[in-house]
Amino acid sequence: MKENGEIRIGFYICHCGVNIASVIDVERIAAYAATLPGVVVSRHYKYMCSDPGQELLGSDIREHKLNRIVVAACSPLLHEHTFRKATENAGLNPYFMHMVNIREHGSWVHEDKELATGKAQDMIRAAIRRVRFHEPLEKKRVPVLQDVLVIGGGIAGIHASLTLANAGKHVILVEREPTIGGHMAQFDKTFPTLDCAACILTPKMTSVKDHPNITLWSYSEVVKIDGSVGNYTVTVKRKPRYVNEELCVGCMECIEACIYKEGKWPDEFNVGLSKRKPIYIPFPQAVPPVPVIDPEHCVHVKTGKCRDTCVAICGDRNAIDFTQKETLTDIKVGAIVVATGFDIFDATQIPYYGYGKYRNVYTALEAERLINASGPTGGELLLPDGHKPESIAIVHCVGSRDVHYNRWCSRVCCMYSLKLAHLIKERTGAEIYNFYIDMRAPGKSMEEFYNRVSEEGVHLIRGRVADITPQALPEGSDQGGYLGKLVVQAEDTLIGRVRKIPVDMVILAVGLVPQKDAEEVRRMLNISCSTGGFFLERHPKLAPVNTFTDGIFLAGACQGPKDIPDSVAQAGAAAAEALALIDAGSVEIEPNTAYIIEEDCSGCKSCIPLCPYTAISFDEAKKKAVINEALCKGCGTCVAACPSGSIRQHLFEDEEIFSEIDGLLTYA
Amino acid sequence: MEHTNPTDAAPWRPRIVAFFCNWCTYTAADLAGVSRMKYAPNTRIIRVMCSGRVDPQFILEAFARGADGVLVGGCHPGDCHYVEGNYKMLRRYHLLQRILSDMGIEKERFRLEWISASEGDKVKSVINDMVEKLTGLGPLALPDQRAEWDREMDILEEKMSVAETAEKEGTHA
Amino acid sequence: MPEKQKPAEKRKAPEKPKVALYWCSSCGGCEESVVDLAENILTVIDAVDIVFWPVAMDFKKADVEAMPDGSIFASLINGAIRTSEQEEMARLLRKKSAVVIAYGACAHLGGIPALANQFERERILRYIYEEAPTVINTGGIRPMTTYKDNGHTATLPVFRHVVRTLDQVVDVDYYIPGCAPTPKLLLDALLALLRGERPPKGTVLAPDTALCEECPRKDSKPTDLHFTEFRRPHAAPIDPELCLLAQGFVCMGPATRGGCEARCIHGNMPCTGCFGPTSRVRDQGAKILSSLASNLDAQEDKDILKILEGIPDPVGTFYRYGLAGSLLRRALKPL
Amino acid sequence: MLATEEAVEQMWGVTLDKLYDSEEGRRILSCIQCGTCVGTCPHGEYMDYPPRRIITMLKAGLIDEVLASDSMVMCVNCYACQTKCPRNIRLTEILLPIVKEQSLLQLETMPAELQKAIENTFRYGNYMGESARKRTQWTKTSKIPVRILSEDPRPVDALWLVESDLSYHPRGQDVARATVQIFDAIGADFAILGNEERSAGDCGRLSWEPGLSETLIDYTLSILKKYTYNRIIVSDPHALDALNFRYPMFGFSDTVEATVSFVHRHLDMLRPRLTKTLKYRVTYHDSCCLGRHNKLYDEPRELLLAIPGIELREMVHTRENSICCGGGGGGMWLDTYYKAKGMERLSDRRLREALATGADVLAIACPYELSRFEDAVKVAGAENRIVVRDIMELLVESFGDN
Repeated sequence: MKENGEIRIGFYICHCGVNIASVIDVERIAAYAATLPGVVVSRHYKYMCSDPGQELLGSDIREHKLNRIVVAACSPLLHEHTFRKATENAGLNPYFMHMVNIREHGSWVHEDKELATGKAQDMIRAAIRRVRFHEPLEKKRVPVLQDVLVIGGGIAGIHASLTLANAGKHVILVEREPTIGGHMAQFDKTFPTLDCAACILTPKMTSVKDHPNITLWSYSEVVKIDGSVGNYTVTVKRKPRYVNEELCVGCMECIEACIYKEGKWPDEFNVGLSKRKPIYIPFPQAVPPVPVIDPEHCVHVKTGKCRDTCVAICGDRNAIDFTQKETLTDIKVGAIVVATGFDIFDATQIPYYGYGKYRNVYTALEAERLINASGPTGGELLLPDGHKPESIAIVHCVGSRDVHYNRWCSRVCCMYSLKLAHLIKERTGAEIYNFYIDMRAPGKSMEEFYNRVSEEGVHLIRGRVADITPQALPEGSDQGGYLGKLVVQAEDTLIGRVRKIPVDMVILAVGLVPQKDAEEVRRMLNISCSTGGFFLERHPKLAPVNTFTDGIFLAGACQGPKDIPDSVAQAGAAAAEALALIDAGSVEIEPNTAYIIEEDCSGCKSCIPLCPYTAISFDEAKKKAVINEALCKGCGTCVAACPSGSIRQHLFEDEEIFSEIDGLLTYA
Repeated sequence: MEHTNPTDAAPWRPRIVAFFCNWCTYTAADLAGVSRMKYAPNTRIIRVMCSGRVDPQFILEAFARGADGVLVGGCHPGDCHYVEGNYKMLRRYHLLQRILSDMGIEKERFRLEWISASEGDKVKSVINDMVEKLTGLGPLALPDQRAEWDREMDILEEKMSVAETAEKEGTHA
Repeated sequence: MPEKQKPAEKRKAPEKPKVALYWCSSCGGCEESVVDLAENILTVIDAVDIVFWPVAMDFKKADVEAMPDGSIFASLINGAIRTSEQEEMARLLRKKSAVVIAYGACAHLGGIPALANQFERERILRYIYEEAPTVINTGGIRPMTTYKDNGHTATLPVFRHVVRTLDQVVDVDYYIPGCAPTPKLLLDALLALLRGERPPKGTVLAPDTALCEECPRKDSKPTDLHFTEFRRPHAAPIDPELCLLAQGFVCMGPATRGGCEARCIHGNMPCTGCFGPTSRVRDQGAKILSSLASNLDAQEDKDILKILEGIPDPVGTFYRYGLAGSLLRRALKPL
Repeated sequence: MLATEEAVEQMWGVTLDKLYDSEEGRRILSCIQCGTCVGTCPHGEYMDYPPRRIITMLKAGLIDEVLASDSMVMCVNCYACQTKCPRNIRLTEILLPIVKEQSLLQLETMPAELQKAIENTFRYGNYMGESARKRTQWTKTSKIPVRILSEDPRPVDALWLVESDLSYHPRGQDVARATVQIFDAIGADFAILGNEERSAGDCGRLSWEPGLSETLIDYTLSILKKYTYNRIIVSDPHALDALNFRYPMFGFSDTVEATVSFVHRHLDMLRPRLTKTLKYRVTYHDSCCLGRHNKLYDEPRELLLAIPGIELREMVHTRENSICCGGGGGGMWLDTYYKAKGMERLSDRRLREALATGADVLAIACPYELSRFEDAVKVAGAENRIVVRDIMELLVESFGDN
């Protein structure tokens, strides 16, 4: 490939305030760039991305007839589009602009000014050489399908679905559990306002069910995702519920009628604190309000030999349907909102807190169920032996802020611990001891709530719990049954004493962790995870609900620990981003596709098996390989592997990269 | 421009050309920047969409042009934005390493690393580690080597041009 | 070098254009290919005067030196440059010729002799004079580089440390590739030049598509070929119809310029790459490596390495004719 | 948490002013003052300057005040604080030993028993002050002959460092003889250093006497150099600690194995001999060095469970949450000092936990614990309820042919 025409390059280096200029000598580089072949204009400017900065670029293009632009500034992932736009506005093809990243890869990571300037100079020389080979390119547009998939029916997924549906978009909401509602449905009241979680959540759940624009697929899982922005094909596995959602009227008589008179298996919704039957509904307000049959334990499903009392009572409604099978259904959507939520830290990992060993040690989620009026005890906080606890320790930071478990602060535990302290004190009058490391109460009304709880006489002890042991040494080996008082031991760091406080009950404020299958989901979606395993946003500040995969957005705690207001806010943002995408009707795709010059190709077929998108095929008539640019995603693998150098890639031409390499390494 | 002069008194520092994939490693390098992690300034990054785009020619060209090391960064296995471009690079890596070793280029000079978008710290540690290892190995400096090799032709060239001059002078005289 | 072409054009009319042929470090096959023109050689002789061809005609260096600069229409130099004598002759012919053509794989890319660039000079000499199984040289005697006798000094040409392509020593105008080039390529090239055609300098005078284009087995290559093993031609039977890559033999065809009439393939042997890469490729070995490796059928390191065991000598395989002209050119720490 | 190689390198010779030079030392700056170290420290409540405060005082430039106190004399090097620290600050490996060493230098009067123990170790190579020549006396009453390398220096597979307690202490000698029987049963090719051996200079006990520790390490290394062996087997977990974490700083890189893990590795060879049913309810005490610092939790338990009839019962504090017997870090010779401070002996506290399990045998795998718990049993008047036995003794007791 040859350079085309007379090359007139404009070079711009950005100070980025002091972000770049404090480390890299921008003036020296601008002077240096001016000496390089083809450079007509070379400038340094305070903020290239500002309006005057962009205008400077534009007026230079017009005035000096520039036909190539190099901007040395921040990461192209941040501002490439800005400068392409500015280039285009001045009448030049935007792909004649190339960016050099001297901030994220330069001034921010190097301390030695001389070396950082030297590095920047090398990178700029490379860009100035590269840009000579640039060619005008046209952006591709592909139409965007109008339906949206929302994965996960917790509060974030519900809110995102409703927002999109209200905007007139068809939403398919896929929820793994038999009901939507997520963790929020399990909570009693919510901090700091103390609204009853069910009271505010249930109407939204009902709206999902009734919304004409929402298709709710509960008890279903996304198993495969193909395609790309605007055009995703999603395979959803629908598990058999054995109760026909269309025919069921939600009378629940089948549950009553089950041959098991009492619940026998741990109830998932009550985190195992109560028992359920093989046919059950997770909780009374579940959506859809349709029972589900657990195939592991239903006698009919297991053996086929049951009196089928449920079928009998259902009568001619015929809603019980044992013929249901697992199905795989493909749907096509333009955008995907991921709202898969979180899991709670497994407290058995910390042996010295005695969870799973002493029966009076609970997780906060269990405590939520125990004080919930719809919970296993009807809202009465009772110990397993039926006694009311008189003293309770709430241990903060369980599994959080600890290099042995999770490094992060789980963000919600301080506040939910205070909420539990308040609710339990209010209902039982027990003495409450909250052991905390730092009280984290940022955000609207949070500090006020903390004040309120302190004033209510909750003992707030600043010290991380170091040990929890039975007050009376249990006789024998059977500590699993231990039910007596527990001594919670911690240093009260504010008074500098070790305190050993006997309590009837311990509540562990377990932290938030990624869902167990977050890794698989991440791979399926082709998105990234942060170090802790939560899904990674495109930019922590400027693109908090976007992912690096266009068309996939994040909502709620799958992106990181979050409280309800933040989850809802983020869900709204994700919905808006999805809406902006699909309402535009089409998306621009980077024109970085691969292409073949027909006469160069020998038809060796080496490239054909390399393409994961089957964009390359063999033209049997011409005996040459052909690339379907609509299918090509621009990875360039075939380009690198073409043995005769006959496949090229827009924006990443061999000559462009070779000239970059040569530019980087040239001794001046 | 004095800074790039090889005869400059400044101590030799290894030069690394890095090819980072847009989705994982380039982003991780951005993250290292946003997190203000400090690392050795010896690497010059070239952005490609996928490690699968890294043509072995690029690596050889970088060495031939004077790189002391070449680093290729891609997504972890199973994480490739383009399904398995990184595997294709991995396969080339193994074959190319054999060629490089046969040609006397130490394996430490060519490195393939999987660095995900969230591993800013890994960008830092890999680059620092590579700089340390290359500093230990010393310069590769292929262009200098070439010049050194070609010096063996100088004597003859000189001799011939002397003869030519003499001949010309002879004719003119 | 436009100024050097001028004299050649001047003397177009009365005399026939002069042509020189010279043989540097090569096997002689290139010279043979000239002879292989057979009756076509008469066409050539009709059109040109061969003024220098040491293998066939008794001209001396001094005769060439006596010619005016640029007076030779075209010099066809074959062989790589390994010794000072070859270097000297190349320079001389360059000076005297309007057009210099690197003729054959060795002059073009280094050829087989350039595989010596993997080894130290001393090691080569030691092997040749002392260690080769056919040599008995208990005294370890080596040829003297200079010898004085009767007031005269005889000097052996210097054996260089590096094998070079012709264009690494002198400016080259065109290349005729192949080990050896086909008589057809030679004839076509000469006739075109004689017609006054001047392709851009540096052009390789052969088709610019890879060999697969003209391969008789092209249709038998599947579109989903993944390599699970590599086989070596001497160690396995070769199907005479099926694409050699499809049989697991390393065939350089996809990475090698066509124009050879697929001679090796017709002989039921895989292409070894003598025509060099297409104009779009800088390093033929890197490219075939990239293509083959990308299509390996393995994900794990150990499985990948296992398959690659089938290519025990990748440098010798991928750079059989092109090491001197490759990006690395020579081993850094030669053996 | 096992120390990493770098951590090991960084531990040696660090002084307070160089603390932040290393990554492990600098980690102290990440302390969030959560108090877990104090809360879990078995003596935390008695210290004026427990670990958390030491860190704040250090950061505030008030460390002299800490060094002038006797808080660190109470540290029993049990690794509990380090194990639970949410910031993984290497308290027991790095910070506390420095403070301890300095504090001891400033003590007005050195506790007499401790003084004597250090002196004895220096002069005789064992804290009891026994003659070096008596070191191998126990072998005379061993059923199985024991090869002594100084007499028979042929190469050997396993060089067994017996250490002082097993060599001199009468109950320790029982364990030594039992250990020999076990080694014999698994067909081990082993030998001991004999009278040449001296205390390995274990890091826990002697960290506040680095000079003495270093002398002993130098000496031991010079002796080890004379012989050819494949591995070193150690019965004393403190010595194991020294070999694993201190000796490498002196260029030592031999394979080291605790007796329990060595025997555990050959359990299949031992099993046929364990034919006699022992109807014991056994509770096992995890020693600090073997457990928390070298992560050997399952091996001793599996050895016990290999004995027919044994029922294993766990105490409330177990495995990484075990409580120190009080003997580490010099605590062995500070009982009087601690008593004067009104502190309960940790072995007494631990014994109560053992008794609560209803066990009739308290199994141990650290020689200090023999004497500490046997004393505690006497103090508690529990001689009829529980006995203290080393795992090796229990294994031998189960030999059907005995």
